[in-house]
Amino acid sequence: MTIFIIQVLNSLFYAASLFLIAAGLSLIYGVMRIVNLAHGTFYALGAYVSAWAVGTAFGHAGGGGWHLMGQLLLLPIGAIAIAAVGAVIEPTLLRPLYRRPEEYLLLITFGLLMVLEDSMKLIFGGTPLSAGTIMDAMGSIPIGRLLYPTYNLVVMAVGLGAAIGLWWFIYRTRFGVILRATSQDRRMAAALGLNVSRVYIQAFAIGCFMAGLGGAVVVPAQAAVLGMGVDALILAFVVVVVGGLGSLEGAFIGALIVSFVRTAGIQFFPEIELAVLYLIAAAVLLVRPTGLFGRA
Amino acid sequence: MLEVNAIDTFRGPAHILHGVSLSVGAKEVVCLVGRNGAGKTTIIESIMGFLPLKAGRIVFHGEDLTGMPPHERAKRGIGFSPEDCGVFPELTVGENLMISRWLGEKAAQRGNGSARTDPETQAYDVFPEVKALLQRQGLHLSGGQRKMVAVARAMMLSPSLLLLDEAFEGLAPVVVNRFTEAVMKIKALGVSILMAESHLGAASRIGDRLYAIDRGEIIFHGPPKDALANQDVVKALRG
Amino acid sequence: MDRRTFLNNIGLTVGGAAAATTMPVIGPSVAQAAVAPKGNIPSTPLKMGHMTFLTGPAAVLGEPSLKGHLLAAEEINAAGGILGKRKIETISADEQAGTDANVKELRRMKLSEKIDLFTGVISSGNTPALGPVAEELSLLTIFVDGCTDFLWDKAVPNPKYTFRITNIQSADGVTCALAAAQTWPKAKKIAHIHPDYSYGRNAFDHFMIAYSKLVPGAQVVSEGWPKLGTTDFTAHITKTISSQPDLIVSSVWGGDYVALYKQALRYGMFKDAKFASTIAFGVAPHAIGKDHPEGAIAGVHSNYYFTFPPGNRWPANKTFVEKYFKRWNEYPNFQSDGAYHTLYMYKTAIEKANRLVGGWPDEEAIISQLEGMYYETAAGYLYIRPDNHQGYKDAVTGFSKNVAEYPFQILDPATMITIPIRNITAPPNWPKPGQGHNDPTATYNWIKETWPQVT
Amino acid sequence: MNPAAHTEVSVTRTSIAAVAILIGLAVLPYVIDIYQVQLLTYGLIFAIAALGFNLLLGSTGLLSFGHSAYFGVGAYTVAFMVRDLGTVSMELCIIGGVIGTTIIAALFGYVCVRYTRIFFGILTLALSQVIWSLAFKFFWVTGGTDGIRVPGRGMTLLAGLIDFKGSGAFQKFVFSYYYYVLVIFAVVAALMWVIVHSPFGMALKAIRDNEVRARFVGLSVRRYRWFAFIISGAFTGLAGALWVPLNGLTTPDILYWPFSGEIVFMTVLGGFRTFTGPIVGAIAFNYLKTYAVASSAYWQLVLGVVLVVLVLVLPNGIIGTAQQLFRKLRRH
Amino acid sequence: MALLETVNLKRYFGETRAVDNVSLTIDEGEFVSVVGPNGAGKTSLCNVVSGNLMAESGQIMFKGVDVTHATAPERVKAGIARSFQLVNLFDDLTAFDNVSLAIFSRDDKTRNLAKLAHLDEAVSAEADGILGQFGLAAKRNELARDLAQGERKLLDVALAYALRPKLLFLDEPTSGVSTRDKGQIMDTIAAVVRRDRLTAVIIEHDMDVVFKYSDRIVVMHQGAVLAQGTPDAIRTNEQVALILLGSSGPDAFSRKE
Repeated sequence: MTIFIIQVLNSLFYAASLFLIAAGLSLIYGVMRIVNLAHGTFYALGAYVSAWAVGTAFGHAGGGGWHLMGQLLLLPIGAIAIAAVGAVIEPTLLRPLYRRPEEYLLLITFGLLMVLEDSMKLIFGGTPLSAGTIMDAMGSIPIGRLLYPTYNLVVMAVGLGAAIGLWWFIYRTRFGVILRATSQDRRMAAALGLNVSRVYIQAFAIGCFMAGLGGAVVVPAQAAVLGMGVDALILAFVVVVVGGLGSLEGAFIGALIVSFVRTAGIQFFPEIELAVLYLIAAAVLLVRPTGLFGRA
Repeated sequence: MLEVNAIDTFRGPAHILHGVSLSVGAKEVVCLVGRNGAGKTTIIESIMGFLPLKAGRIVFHGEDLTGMPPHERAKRGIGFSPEDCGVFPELTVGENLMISRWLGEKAAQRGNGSARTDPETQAYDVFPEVKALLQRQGLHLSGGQRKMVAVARAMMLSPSLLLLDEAFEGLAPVVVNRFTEAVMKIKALGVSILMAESHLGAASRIGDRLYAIDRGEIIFHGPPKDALANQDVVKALRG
Repeated sequence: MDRRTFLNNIGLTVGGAAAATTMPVIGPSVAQAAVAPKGNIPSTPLKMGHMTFLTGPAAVLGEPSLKGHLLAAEEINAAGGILGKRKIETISADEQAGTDANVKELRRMKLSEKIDLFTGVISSGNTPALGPVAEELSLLTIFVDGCTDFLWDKAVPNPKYTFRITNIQSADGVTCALAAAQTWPKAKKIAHIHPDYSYGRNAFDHFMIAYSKLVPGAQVVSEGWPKLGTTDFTAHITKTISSQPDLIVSSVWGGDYVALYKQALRYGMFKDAKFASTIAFGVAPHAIGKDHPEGAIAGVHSNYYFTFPPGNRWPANKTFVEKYFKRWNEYPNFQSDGAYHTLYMYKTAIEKANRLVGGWPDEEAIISQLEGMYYETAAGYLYIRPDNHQGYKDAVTGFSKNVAEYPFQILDPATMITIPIRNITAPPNWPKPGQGHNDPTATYNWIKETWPQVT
Repeated sequence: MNPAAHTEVSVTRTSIAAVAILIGLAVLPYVIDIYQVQLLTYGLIFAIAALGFNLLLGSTGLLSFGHSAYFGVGAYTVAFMVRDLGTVSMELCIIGGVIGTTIIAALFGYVCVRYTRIFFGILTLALSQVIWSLAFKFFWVTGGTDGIRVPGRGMTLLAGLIDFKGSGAFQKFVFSYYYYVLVIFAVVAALMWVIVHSPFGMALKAIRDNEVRARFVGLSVRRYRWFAFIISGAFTGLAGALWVPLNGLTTPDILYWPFSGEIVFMTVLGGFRTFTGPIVGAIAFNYLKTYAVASSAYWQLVLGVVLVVLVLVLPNGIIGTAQQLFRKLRRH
Repeated sequence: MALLETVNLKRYFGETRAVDNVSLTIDEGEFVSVVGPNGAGKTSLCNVVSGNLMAESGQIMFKGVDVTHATAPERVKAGIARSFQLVNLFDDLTAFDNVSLAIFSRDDKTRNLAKLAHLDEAVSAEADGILGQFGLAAKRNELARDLAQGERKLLDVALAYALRPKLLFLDEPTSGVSTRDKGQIMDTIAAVVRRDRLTAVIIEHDMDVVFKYSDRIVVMHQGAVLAQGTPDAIRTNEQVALILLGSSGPDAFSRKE
């Protein structure tokens, strides 16, 4: 039973970071019809920036209290930095391509992926960066006879908070209405006085922020390593393919499905834990090619 | 108030408008009549800023709009209801209206909007039917309701000029009358209207002045009764 | 036969007694450089290709390899080069680019850059790909690692140009199993976490075959096969704990291992079960924190750890560690030792060949000197078996411990376990897979067929 | 743009140009060293893959982001044949590889052509990753990340007429294999050229231009797309089959989605709106990547910058841009 | 004999009745015009008959065969061809290739992928012939996108014509072209149709054209057939005049003359 609870918690923990990545991917697609192949790399970049910030400011001086508070407060720097990167990339690299066939947008994000992957190597070096001091400082809580890291609960809270926040933001605020209006009819939105260019920058930056946040919250629990972005992207793809591209609910449900299937795969089919995920995605595609919540 | 000066517009490689000039005065209803594909929509979209001009100028309230992006034009008080209505399908009617309401506030602050009390009351005044639809999704509106929402939404901007593209198209005769009434009401509020209409009869009933378009050129301009009497216009409109 | 007798027969010793016995006193090999070379030696530089993980999670294992290589090259160049004339120039390549890219790069190094020696390589997925290519290209190659049995069993069954100097991979699993059986003979329920590729499979197979010979009734209660490069092990850890094992065995390595043990700590994985790893401390020593659980069997790929043999008994190690620390401000790992001594063995082979034939020796001559070479490395004596070109030295593992002198956890030199390698590897001419058996390796089959089941 | 050049296909002129280029390529190995020969062989193989890919992108207007699957299936089929059936004849391997790929392409294509645009791209990508994960995870069948070795010198060419034993086998193999690939490339390029300019190819372009009207001249759009998909997959699979012995082994890397991206990259680099674009692009990309990898640890950065600049500045690729320049020059 | 027969054909868009219980018979060899105000359902009718839209209910019989559920390509093969109101061409192909493609498709030669299209002399000759008939011979090698509007209209019709249909459905073949070109286009189309004894249904606004060429006129209003009959009968139908012109009277249609 305890094990079951912990595996559920593990799945939720995994789902939280996956949701953050996939929601950003879906949001950007929903508003701008861009399939951002560099999205996983934004996630990795977020992890690096946060780990670097925490490491630079606090070194390996662990310890609790103020140190911990400071480190936790530093974490979101990754997300903010990536949002800034997004706000620069959209108007410079993507905007010139909106009039061209969408293939070019896909390609330029692929180019961006390669550039950013190596930029990380260049800036942060080959050794993994970690903000593990945060995890250590927060310790573990006992569940039954076992332990569970307290910090993982923080990640879940952030994931859930982000889901609720994003939902509220999109469905309950002025900007959300504007965002949805722009995604549905960009011309009409402009005719009503919306500055579509600005909305696009904002939407792209928010999507990037989500990816960066995913990286930032995960880095204390794991580490920022090269190649994590490419792996994350493909998992986020599985999530949005299952959930439906462009749908927030889809990203949420998709992230849960993928995480639980992954955990079940590890627990019960260790030999094919990875293949199970893709098989699920393929099965959903065969039955509902637009995903569970998607619209063609 | 609005001056369109010898504009040339292309759609992709196709040269649609050839030196079109027209004007709309204050509190005036002006109709553009012409057959499908004559260039009415192109004129309206040029004024709104969706299509770049190859030549000519558009001046609104003495300000040159040429090269200005659409949202800036909207903020200066040009309301727009396109042929397909452009109602956001996945937003509620209320949200559809709110968008221009917020932006209308800004337009009003700039002082270019017509000096009116509350655009919301007035929009509902023109189409009280819309009030009952506020919670409904754009997707689930009928053709007539959609047209109403589109016009009401444009009114929320506190515009001084309303561009209506084929406002009567596809409406049942009863609804057409309802719209004629609405246009009159809007005019009475002091808003100018430039509307594209393919039906000469309807246009001549509503319009103060009339421009006839054929093959991207203005072939006639004057009061409606002159248009009805002009064989060239009648012929061009029929075929 | 009982376990104790068997382990004694096999030569397993705890605490470094073995190192003392296998230590004939010979002068340092550097002394030989003083002899003037015979014949005409060209002064063109010698080109070396060194391929290792420079990026990615494996870089913590790979960077020390390049550092070891460069240190040796710098020393040799400072002394005037090989045979006093030829200096070493090194082209490095990033193994992280992927196997296909590595194959292409090896061909480019030989065909386009015309390198004289190819060395390095860490992943055991890569050597079986690169070995045949090196043979095809007639390129003298000394792999530092990439230690899979498969290289000599299948990929290059009759090597001519390729050598390898780290201990063979099967020794990893077997050493770990013997050490565990010696230390915790009552552990029956075994949980495994291994990376999902040949190294992990090999470790699993060899651990289990050896361990089940020594501990009757041993059974696998859990398996986890994370992909190489995994950063989230939480589900694997929970699964492992849920099986309530007596002993957890892992061959996860490099950056992945650091992530694994840190996450495992927070889940309390080390609380109730013993832990044995084939390669936990194989990374650059400073990558392991003080928070690592103490008393775990933390393998070094059964090769070398810088605290052992202790300097008072084996000066070669003391000198090497000092030189390495002075140059790189960190401690060497087994890759550093391997890469460093690879170059010196190559140099020695050339010098010997030169004394025999004069002039710059051709590759045949160098190869014949390398075959059967017996060389003093920091890890003890290394012997290159002529039949399969594999380097053999005593297999080593040990127990993790925090000490005051180092800011990271080390292997306790007082409790190091050594096993003569010949006692845990299939003898020459033992049938290879496909020759009458289909076991994973010759050694696996040899253990299965010849080791007694202890009672 | 000179419209006549656009459609009127001069068979004679094209043949003369093609033969001239082929003669040039045939002489090349006597001029350049064996390493360059080997690189060029890789380039020609990728050119076949890109030609196949471009039947979908250029002619049919569908962007596949999962062509690694067909390249990889071709490669793995050959590897299985060599390892498990002991096949040594390259011709048998090619036939097997192409058949294997055709089956997979027919299966995947049937699902994918229900969609167009970005959904098509994502669907192809997702399906290709299923194959990748299987190759990656089914260790006991595929060798996992270790892959399967298929040494070129173990193969025989031309039904056993040419084999490679003894010393210098590799050099001999590369030399012969270059000509082997060159001939296949010539045949395949000619074949593709005919397909593109056949009534079938014309129908594909018509569908690309205007799907609705295509239906109203009587074309079953989905079926044509499916056939194009299968042919495209088969060509790419052929390239995969040819690639294995040259590379000496196959690993899941060639099934992973970034390799699909590289195929797209090659095609766009050369220019996907022209027939020769993918060929030039593939060869150029192969050189670019090889030298980027060799000269810098930051080779991805180099490739990425090239791609970004390409998309922003030269969307028509090398050949497309060259044609534009040529036309401009002629006009002046 | 009835070539095309629709029985209670129905297609709504939400609350809009695009095609509302239309029962219509087109006889072989007839030249029928469909007229009606914008939004009357003319184009929708064309879409339902040609297979661009599926009928919600009702039946379409062509040559005595039920084609209600046939796909568009199947209907083309059966012999129904159409043109489009908003020109619908293969813009990146030349005029010649546009027509050739239609011929290849008609002859099922588009399955051929082993022969160069331009070496099929029969098709080339026919395509050139058709381009000539439609006065487009000089534009043979121009890309469709580079043609003038009138030429594009003609090419659109030529494409439908090249399919050698039994029934040619032309949706406003003269819309968007100048009055001068209009007569020329209609003359060209009429000549071709008459000569080949094609059955043609033409959607048209220009009553001059309609009266001049039609054997029969069908008037649609709000998705339904309001009236049908010979040009003379329609000319004098007051209800029709009111719907089409917004005014009635004995000379409603000729007043503009």
